Amino acid sequence: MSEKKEMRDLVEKLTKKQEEIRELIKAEIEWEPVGPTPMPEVADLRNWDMRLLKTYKPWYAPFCDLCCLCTYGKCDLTQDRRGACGIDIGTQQARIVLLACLMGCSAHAAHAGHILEYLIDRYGPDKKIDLGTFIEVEAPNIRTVTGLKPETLGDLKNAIEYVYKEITHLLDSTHFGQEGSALDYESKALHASMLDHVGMEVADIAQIVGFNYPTSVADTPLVEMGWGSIDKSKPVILVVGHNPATSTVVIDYLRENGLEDKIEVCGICCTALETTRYSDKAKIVGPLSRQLFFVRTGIADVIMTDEQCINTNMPEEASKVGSALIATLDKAMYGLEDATEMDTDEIIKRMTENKEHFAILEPAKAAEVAAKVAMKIAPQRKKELLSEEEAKKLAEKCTDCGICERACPNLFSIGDGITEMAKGNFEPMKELFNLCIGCGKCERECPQGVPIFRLMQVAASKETWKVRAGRGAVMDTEIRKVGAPITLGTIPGIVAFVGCSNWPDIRDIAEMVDEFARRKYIVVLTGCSAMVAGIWKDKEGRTVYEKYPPDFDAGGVVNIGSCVSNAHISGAAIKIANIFASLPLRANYEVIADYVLNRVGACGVAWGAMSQKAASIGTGFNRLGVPVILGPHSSKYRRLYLSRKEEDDWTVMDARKRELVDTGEPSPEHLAYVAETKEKAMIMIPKLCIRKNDTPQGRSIKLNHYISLYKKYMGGGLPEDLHLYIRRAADIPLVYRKEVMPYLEKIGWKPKEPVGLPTLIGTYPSKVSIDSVIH
Amino acid sequence: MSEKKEMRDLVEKLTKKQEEIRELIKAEIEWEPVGPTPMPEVADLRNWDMRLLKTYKPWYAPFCDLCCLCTYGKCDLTQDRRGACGIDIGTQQARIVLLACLMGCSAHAAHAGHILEYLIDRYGPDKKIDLGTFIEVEAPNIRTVTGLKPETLGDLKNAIEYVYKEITHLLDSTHFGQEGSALDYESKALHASMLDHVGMEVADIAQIVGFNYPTSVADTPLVEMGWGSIDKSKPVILVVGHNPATSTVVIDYLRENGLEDKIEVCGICCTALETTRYSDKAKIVGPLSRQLFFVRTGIADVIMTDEQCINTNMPEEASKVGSALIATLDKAMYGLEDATEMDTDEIIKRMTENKEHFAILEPAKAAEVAAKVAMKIAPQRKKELLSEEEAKKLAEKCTDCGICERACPNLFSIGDGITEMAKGNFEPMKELFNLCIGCGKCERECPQGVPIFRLMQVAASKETWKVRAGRGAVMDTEIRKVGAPITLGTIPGIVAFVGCSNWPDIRDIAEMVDEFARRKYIVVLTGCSAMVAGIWKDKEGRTVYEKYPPDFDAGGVVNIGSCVSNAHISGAAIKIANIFASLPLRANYEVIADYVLNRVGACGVAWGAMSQKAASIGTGFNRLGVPVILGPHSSKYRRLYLSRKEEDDWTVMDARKRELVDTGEPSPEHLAYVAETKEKAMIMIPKLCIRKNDTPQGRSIKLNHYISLYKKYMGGGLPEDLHLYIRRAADIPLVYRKEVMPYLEKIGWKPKEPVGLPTLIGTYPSKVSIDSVIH
Amino acid sequence: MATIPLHRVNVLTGIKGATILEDPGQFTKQIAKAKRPLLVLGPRLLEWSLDGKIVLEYALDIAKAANIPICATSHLKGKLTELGVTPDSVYDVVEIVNALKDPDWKGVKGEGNHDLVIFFGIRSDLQNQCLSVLKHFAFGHLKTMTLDKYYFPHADFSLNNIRKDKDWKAFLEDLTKSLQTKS
Amino acid sequence: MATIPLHRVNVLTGIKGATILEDPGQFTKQIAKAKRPLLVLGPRLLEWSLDGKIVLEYALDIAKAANIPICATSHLKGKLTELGVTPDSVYDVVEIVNALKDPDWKGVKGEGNHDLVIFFGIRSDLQNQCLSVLKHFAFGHLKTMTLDKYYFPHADFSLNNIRKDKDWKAFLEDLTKSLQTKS
Ligand code: SF4
Ligand code: SF4
Ligand code: SF4
Ligand code: SF4
Ligand code: SF4
Ligand code: SF4
Ligand code: SF4
Ligand code: SF4
Repeated sequence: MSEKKEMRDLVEKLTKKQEEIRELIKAEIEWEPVGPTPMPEVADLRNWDMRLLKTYKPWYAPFCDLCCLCTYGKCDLTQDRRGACGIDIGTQQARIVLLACLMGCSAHAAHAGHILEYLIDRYGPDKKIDLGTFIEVEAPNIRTVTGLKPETLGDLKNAIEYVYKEITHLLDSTHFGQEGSALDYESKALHASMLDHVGMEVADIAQIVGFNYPTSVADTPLVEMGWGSIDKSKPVILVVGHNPATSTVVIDYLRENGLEDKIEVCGICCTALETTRYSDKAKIVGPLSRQLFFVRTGIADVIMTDEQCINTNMPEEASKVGSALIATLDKAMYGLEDATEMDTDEIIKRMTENKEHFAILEPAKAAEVAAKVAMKIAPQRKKELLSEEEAKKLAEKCTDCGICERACPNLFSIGDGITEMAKGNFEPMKELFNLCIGCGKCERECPQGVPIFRLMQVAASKETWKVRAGRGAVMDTEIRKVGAPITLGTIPGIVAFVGCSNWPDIRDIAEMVDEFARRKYIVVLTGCSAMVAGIWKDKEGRTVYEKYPPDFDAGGVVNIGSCVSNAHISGAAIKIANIFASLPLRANYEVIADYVLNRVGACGVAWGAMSQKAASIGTGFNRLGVPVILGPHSSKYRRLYLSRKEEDDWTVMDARKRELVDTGEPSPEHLAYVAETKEKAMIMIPKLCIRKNDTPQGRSIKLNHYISLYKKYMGGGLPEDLHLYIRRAADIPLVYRKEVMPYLEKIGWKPKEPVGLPTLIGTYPSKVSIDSVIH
Repeated sequence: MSEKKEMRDLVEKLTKKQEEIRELIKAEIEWEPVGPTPMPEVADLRNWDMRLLKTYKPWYAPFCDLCCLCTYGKCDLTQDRRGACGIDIGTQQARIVLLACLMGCSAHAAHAGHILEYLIDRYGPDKKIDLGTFIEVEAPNIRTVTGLKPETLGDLKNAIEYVYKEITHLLDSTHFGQEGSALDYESKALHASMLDHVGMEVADIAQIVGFNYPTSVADTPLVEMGWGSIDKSKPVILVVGHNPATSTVVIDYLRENGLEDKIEVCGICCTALETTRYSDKAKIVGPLSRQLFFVRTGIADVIMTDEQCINTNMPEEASKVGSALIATLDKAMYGLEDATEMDTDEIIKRMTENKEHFAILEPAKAAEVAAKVAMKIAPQRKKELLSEEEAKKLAEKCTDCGICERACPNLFSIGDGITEMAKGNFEPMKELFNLCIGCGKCERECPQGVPIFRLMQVAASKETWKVRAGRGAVMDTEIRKVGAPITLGTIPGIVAFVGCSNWPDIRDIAEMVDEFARRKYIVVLTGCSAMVAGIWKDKEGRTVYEKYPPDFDAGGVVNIGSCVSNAHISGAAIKIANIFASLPLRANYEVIADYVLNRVGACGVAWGAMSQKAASIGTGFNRLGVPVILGPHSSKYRRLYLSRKEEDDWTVMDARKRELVDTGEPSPEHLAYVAETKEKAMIMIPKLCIRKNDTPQGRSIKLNHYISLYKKYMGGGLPEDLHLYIRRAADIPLVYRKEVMPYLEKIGWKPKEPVGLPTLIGTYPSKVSIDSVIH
Repeated sequence: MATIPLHRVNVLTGIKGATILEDPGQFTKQIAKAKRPLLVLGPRLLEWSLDGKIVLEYALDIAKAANIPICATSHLKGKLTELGVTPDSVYDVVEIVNALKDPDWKGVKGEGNHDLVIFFGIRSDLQNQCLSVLKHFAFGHLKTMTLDKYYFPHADFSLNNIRKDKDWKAFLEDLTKSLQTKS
Repeated sequence: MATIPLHRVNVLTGIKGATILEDPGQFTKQIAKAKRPLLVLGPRLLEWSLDGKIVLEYALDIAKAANIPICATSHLKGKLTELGVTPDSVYDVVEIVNALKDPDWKGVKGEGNHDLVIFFGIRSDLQNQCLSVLKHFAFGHLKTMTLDKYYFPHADFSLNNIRKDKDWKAFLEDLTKSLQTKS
C-alpha cells in the first residue's frame, strides 16, 4: 500500500470528532507523531487508572456516615447500606473526592482562563510564548495531555477550553444517580487532576509571558518575608489570593507614578509569591496561616483580595481594624457594590470618607484606587502594635477555662499559653504561634473575649527571612544534566514540598528541606510551602534559600513558584522522559506516566494540604506516577491510595525481554499516604523515591538514606521492609553492609534478577504497545 | 459625527474580549441589535439578581450544622460561628446550593455536548437547524442569553462552549476561601441555572434536529405507559436515564433489522420520554420512582443505562434477577470492563454465557449487542411474577416490627401493609405503592428479609395509561395567539408541572393538572411529572392527555418532553416577550426577565423535585422571573426565595409615566416556595400567576380562581391577603363581589391606580434604560 | 450516645441536638416561661387520630389550656373552621418560619415576635428543616418545641420517639391537664 | 443528647456513635471477650505525661497486663527500643488500618486478623478518621476502642472526655490493675 493511500485511509477513517481534535492540536505540525490519546476524554485513560488502582487501592476514611446531596437524603450509609440512589459509603467518598478535585481543577482553570483573557486583551492572541533560551519544551503537560505544542497565547486558549469541557463532563458524573463504582469515580478524579496540571501550566505560562516573570534563570532574587519586614510607617497595600492580574498592575501603577518606594506592597498566599516574581520590592507576609493574624494587626491600609484561599469574612475583618478593602475578581465579591464602572474619584471618596468597601473588577482602576486610598488613609490611621504590658493586661482576662482548646482543630492549650503570658512569660505563646494554623476558632469561642490574635502580636517573632522568588519552569539544560542520575538513582530523588499551610508545625518544612538538600536530593517547592521553607536560619544566619544553590540539581533548593507552578514540577518529571529519555510526549500520557512511575524517583510532600486545589494537584501527580506524602490532618480528605506491600502484586513487564517479572518490590509503595509525624515523613521520603529502574549504585545510595533516616528517627535498627528493596548484594549501601548482610541471611532473603526495563505496559489492557516504552 | 466615525469609534473601543464574543455570536448578522449582555459573565447580571434577592430573600434551612469541605473542618457553624475560612452558615448553604445548581447545569451541558458531538459526527457541523414551519424563534434561551441565533449544529457548539467556560468560573468560586456573601453565591447559582436553560435548549434542539423528533406539531402520538403494558413474552430491552443517543440507535437497529415488533423497548425516566418521541412503539414503564421496582421484577432482559438518575447499584440489581446490563456512557461505568473496542460476538458471548456486564460507549455497537443478547437470553429466562398466594406467604414473615418505617423517608407504615397482605388484604399495599418513591431503604433494613419490592408486584396495578409523546418547543403561532390573553391576564396562567418523582403521592400531579386544565390555565409538563400526569382516568376512562387538547392554549395539556425540554417552557415565556410584545431578545436577558416577572403569569410546580438538575432548572426559572412551587421534602434543598408580603417593598417603575409606584402588591409573592400539601399548592398556583400587568378583567379571572380554590380547600372564607391583589373594584370577580366588598370596607381597603407599564428597571442600578422595556 | 431520630432522614448532623423532655411537667414549665408562645399546627393533625379523635383536637385542647395563639398552616384552617375555631393566623409553614426569623416581627397578635414556637403536625422532614431555620437564624430570640411523637434533632425541646400511640395520647392529655393546672 | 467530642472537629455526623465506657471494668470485659486484640500506639504517647511518667509507659503497662500485642506507629519504635520493648509490628497508622480492613489478613502475630483494636496516642483527628475506616469497612470482623482522654465518635468503645489529668491517670492505672486481675 502506498504511503499516500495509507494516509488517505487513515484520514477517511477519522471521525469528525477526531478531525476536530487534530485541528485543535494542529496535528499537521509534525514536531512529534501524534500519540494515542490527544485531548483524552473521561474514559480514554481509564485502563491506566485501573492498573494504578489495582496496586494503590483507595483507602476511604468517611468524614460522615451519611450523604446529604439530594432531597432523598439524608441517607444512612453505615454497615453496607446504600442510599436511595444506590450508592455505598466508599463510592460516596470517591464522589466527594471527585468533587474536591473538580473544585481544585476549576479554580486553576478559571484562573488560567481569566489571566489569558486579560493578556489577550492586552497583547492579542498571537503573542508568542517564549520561556527563554533554556526552555524549549515549554509546556510538557499540555503537550503530553493534549498533543498541542502551544506557540502563542491563542494556542493556550485551545488547551484551556479542552479543560472546561472535560470539567463539565466530570461534574455531570457527580450528579445524583450516576457512577456506581468507587474506582470509576477515582478514575474521574485522576482525570480531573491531570487536567488541573494542564490548567496550572496554562496559567503560569501565560503569566510568565504576559508579566515577564523570570524564566530560564535559576538565581532569581531573594525577597523579604515576615510581617516584621513591612515598613508600617508607609502606606501599605496587602494583596491576598492567587490571581496576580491586579497585583502586577498595582506594581505597574506604582512604578509609573514613582511610588515604588513610597508604598509598601506585601502579600499573603500565592499572590504574594506571584508579586515577588514581578517586583523584588514586594514583600511576603507569609502563608495562608498568617492571614487572619496579619489582617488583625491593621498594618494594611488597603487590602486587595482576588481569588481562592482568602478569608470569606474579609469585609468585616477589614472594617474592624479600619483597613480599606477592594475585591478584584468575580469569584469573591462579598456582596460589595460593583464599582467597576464608577468614577474613580467617587470610589476613592466613598472609600476614604464613608469607609465603604468595593468590588472593582478592572485591574487598572483597582490599582489606582488602591494606591490613592492607601496614601490618603495611611496618615490618619493608628497602626500601633500591642505592647507587652498591654498584652499582659489583656491576658489576665483569661480564666484558663479550656473552651478555646476544644474548638482548636489542633487541640492546642491556648489558655495555658495566655495564662503564662499574663505572668509575663511569652515563651509558650511564641511556641504556639509556630504551631497555629490561624483558623481563628479559639478567639471566637472565648467567653471572656480574650483577643487571642492581638496577643499573638507580642508573641510572634518580628524576624525577617529570605525567600527566593519563584522561578517557573525547570530548564531543559538542567533536565539534560540530571536525567541520567535521576533515572539511574544516583541522584537519590526529587522531593517536592508543595501546598497549603495546615501543617502540624510551620517549621517542619524548613527542617525537611534542609535534611534532604544536605543529602543531595533535588528539593523543589511551591505555594505556602515555598514560603515557609525560608523561616529557619542556620548558625550563619542563612535560610535554606541562601544555604543551598538554586539549581535543579543534586542538593539544590528551588522555589518553583506559586500553586500554579506545580505544573512545572510535573512538567520536569515529564521532561525527564522526553528530553533525557527521548520518549515522544505528544498525546502520549500513558507511556510518560508509566515512565515516571517506574523510573523517575520523585516524591511530593504536601505537608499542610488543606484546599481542594491541593487535592487535585496531588491526585494529578498520582496519575503521573508520583507518590505524595500528606500531613496527618489530611486524612480528612477522606481518601488515600495505599498498597499492601506483602499482599499486592508487584509484577512488571521487562520491556527488553518481553516477559512479566514478579519483582516483589513495592516501589513506590504508596501513591497517596498520610504520615503521622515529620519524623515518619522523613523516613518515607527516601523510600518513596525508590524506583524499579534504579541501578545498583543508585539503589544503594537511596537505601543508604532510607536506612540512615530510619536509624535517626527509629532509634537504630533496620527498616522492617528493607529486604524487599534489595535485589542483589550490590544494592546494599557499603556502610551498612555488615549489619544488613547477616539480617538478610537470617530472614532467608534471596537475590533477584533486576528488571532491565520495567514497565506496567503489557500488564493490563491498553492500546499502547510495549514498543512505545522503548526509547 | 458621521455614522462611520461613530462605528469606528465603537469598534476601536471594543476590547479583544468583546470582539471575540461578537465573533462567536456572529454579531455581524443583524437579525436584531446586539443587546447589553452578550454571553454574560458571572458579574454581568448581578444587579438584576440583587434586585430579585432584595424582595425574594434566600431562606436557608441548613441540613447540617457543619461544613466538611476541607481539611480545616469539620467546622461548627452554629450560633453565628464561622468556619476556619470565615464562612457562616447562610453563606455555606448558598455555596452548597451553587454546587447543586452546577451539578445540574453540568449534567445538561455535558448531555448537550455529547449529543452534539455525536450528531456532528453523523451529519457534520453544518447541518441546519429547522424546527418546522411554525417555529422561527428556534432558540429563545440561546438568543436571549448569548446573543447568538443558532442556524446549524456548529452554532450550538459555540453556545455550549460558553456554558462550559462559565461552569468552570462558577465552580472555581465554590473552592475554599472564596465568596463571602450568601447573596453573591445566590447570584452565581442564578447564573449557573440560567446557563442550564441554555444547555437544555442546546440538547433538545440538537435531538430534535438530529433524531427527527416531532416539532411544530401539537398532537404527537399517545404512547403507552405502565409496567403492565410491557409484553414480557417478548425479549425486553429497558433503557434508563436521560441521554437518548443510544436508545434511538436501538430503535434504528430494530427497524433496520425488522425487529421492531419482536423486541419490546421500554424506558424509565427521561430516556423513556425521548425514546417515545422517536418511536411510538416504545413504552414508558414510569418515572424514576418505579425504577427499582421494575428492575426487580426481572422483566427486562437487557438494561441499558446512560446517565443521570439511574440506580448506582445497577450491576448488582441486574445480576440478582438475571438481567444483562450495558452501560452506554462514560458518566456511569460502574467499574465494568469497557468493551467499546471488543469484538461484538465476543461481548455477546461473555454476556450470555458468563453473565458479564459491560460498558459499551459506541451507540451502534451497544444497540446491536443489546438486541442480540435480549433475543438470546429471553427464551431462557423465567419471567414469572409473584402470585397472590406466594405473596401472602412471603408477607407472613413480617413481624410488623416497624424497622422499615424508620428508614422510610416518608415514614410509611410498610409493616402494617404487609401484615394486611398476609391476611389477604392487598389494599393497604396498593395504596402504599402509589405513595412510595421507590428508594429501597425499607427492604434493606428488614431483619426478616421480607422482599418488599417483590410483594409490590402483587399490589401494583397493572393498568396501562396513555401519555402524549413530548412535543418540544411551543410554536410561534401558538405564542402569537396566547400572548395577549396571558399578559393581560385573561388566560389565568401557565402552569408547568416539571421535575422528579420524590412526591408525596404519585397521583397528585394528575389531580392538579386536571384542576387547572379545567380552569383553562395552560398546563405544560416535562420529565417524570409529564409521565405521571397520565396515571389517572376520568369516568370515561380518559387520561388528562386524552381529556384535554394538546395545544399551548387555554385549557390545553401539553407534554413538552423530557427534562431538557424545560428549556422550551422558559423559551415560551421568552417568546411571549419577543413575539407577542416585540421586545428584542438578543443578548437582552435583563429586559426579558423583567418582562416575564411583571407580565407573564406563569408558575412552575416541581412537586417531586429531588435532583440537582431540578435545583438548576427551578433556579433558572427564578432568574427569568418565574416562581416555582416545590413539594414539602424539597426544603431539603436548603434554600427558598421568599418574600414577606407585608414588610417588603413592592415598588415598581411605571415605565410610561417614568415614576416609581409603591404598589403594595406582592405579585408574584415568592420565587421558590415549599407547599406542605397539594391542597396548599393548588391555592398558591393561581396566586403566583398574578402579575402587576393584569388588566382588571384578567385580574378578576385570576382572583376568581384564587378565591374559589381557597374556598374549596380552606373550607370557605376569603384569602387573608386578598385585599393586596385588588387594585380597584373592577378587579373583583363578579361572583364574589357581594362577599368581597363588605370585607374590603371592613378592613379599610383603598383603591389604587393600576400601573401602566410595570417594570423593575429603574428601581436598581442597571445599564439597561427604561426605554428598552417599552416595545 | 446520640438519640437517633425515629425518622432516619432527620438524624442530627452537627453540634446542637434537641433536649429531650419526657414529662409533661417539663413542657409546661418551658411553656410557662414563655411570654409569647405560638403554636404552629400542620396538616398531619388531620391524618392522625388517637382513640378515634383526630390529633388536631388534642392540639386545640392544649392551645386552649395554655391560651396559646395558633398559626394554621397548609389547608388546616378548613377543619378548624369546621370545629368552630378561628386560627390567629394562617400562613404556610415556611412563611411563618420566615417571619419568626425576624426579631422585629410583630407576631400573630401584633404584640411582638414570639419567644417560644411549638410545632405540631408538619411532615417530619419539613418540620425538622423548619426547626433548623430557627435554630440557626433565630437562636437569639426564640426557642422551639415539638409535640409530635418523633424526636426532632433541630428543635430546642423535643419528645423522644414514642413507639406506642397510647403513650403519646397519655402525654398529650397529661400536658393539657398540666397546662390547665398551671394557668 | 449527643456526647459532643471534646475535639469539635471530631463531632459525630451520622448514625453510629461510640458507646461510652466509664469504668475500667467495662473495658476489661470487652478486652477479655476478644480473642486477638491489638494495641495500636501512636507518637502522642511520647508528648503526654502524667505525673512525670510519659503516657507511653502507662500504655505498656496495659499491654503487659493483658498480654496484648503492640503495633508501634510513626517513630514510636525508637522510644520503645529505649524502654527495652520490641513492638510486635511497626506500621504507620494508615497502613495498619489498611491491613485491619482485610478480614483475611494474618494479623501482627500471623495468627489471623484481630477482633479488637485499641487505639492510643494518635493525633485526635487522624485517629478518628482511622476509626471511621474500620467502622465502615471492618464492622463485620472487628471492634475498636480508644484510651485517649477524648471521646471518639467513630470508635465502638470510647472514654468520655476527661477534663482532669488525674482522672485519666487513675483510669489508666485502674485499667492495668483490672486487666492484671482478670488474666
Ligand atoms: S456530609 Fe458533611 S455536610 Fe453532609 S451531613 Fe455529613 S457532615 Fe454534614
Ligand atoms: S445522592 Fe444518593 S445517597 Fe445522597 S442523599 Fe441522594 S439518594 Fe441519598
Ligand atoms: S476560652 Fe478564653 S478564657 Fe478560656 S482558656 Fe481560652 S482564652 Fe482563656
Ligand atoms: S487560631 Fe490557632 S490556636 Fe486558635 S484555634 Fe486555630 S489553630 Fe488553634
Ligand atoms: S499552597 Fe494552599 S493555602 Fe497556600 S496558597 Fe496555595 S492553595 Fe492556598
Ligand atoms: S471550607 Fe471553610 S467551613 Fe468548610 S471545612 Fe473548610 S474551613 Fe471549615
Ligand atoms: S421504597 Fe417506598 S416504602 Fe420503602 S422506604 Fe422507600 S419510600 Fe418508603
Ligand atoms: S422491617 Fe420487615 S418485619 Fe419489620 S415491619 Fe418492616 S417488613 Fe415487617
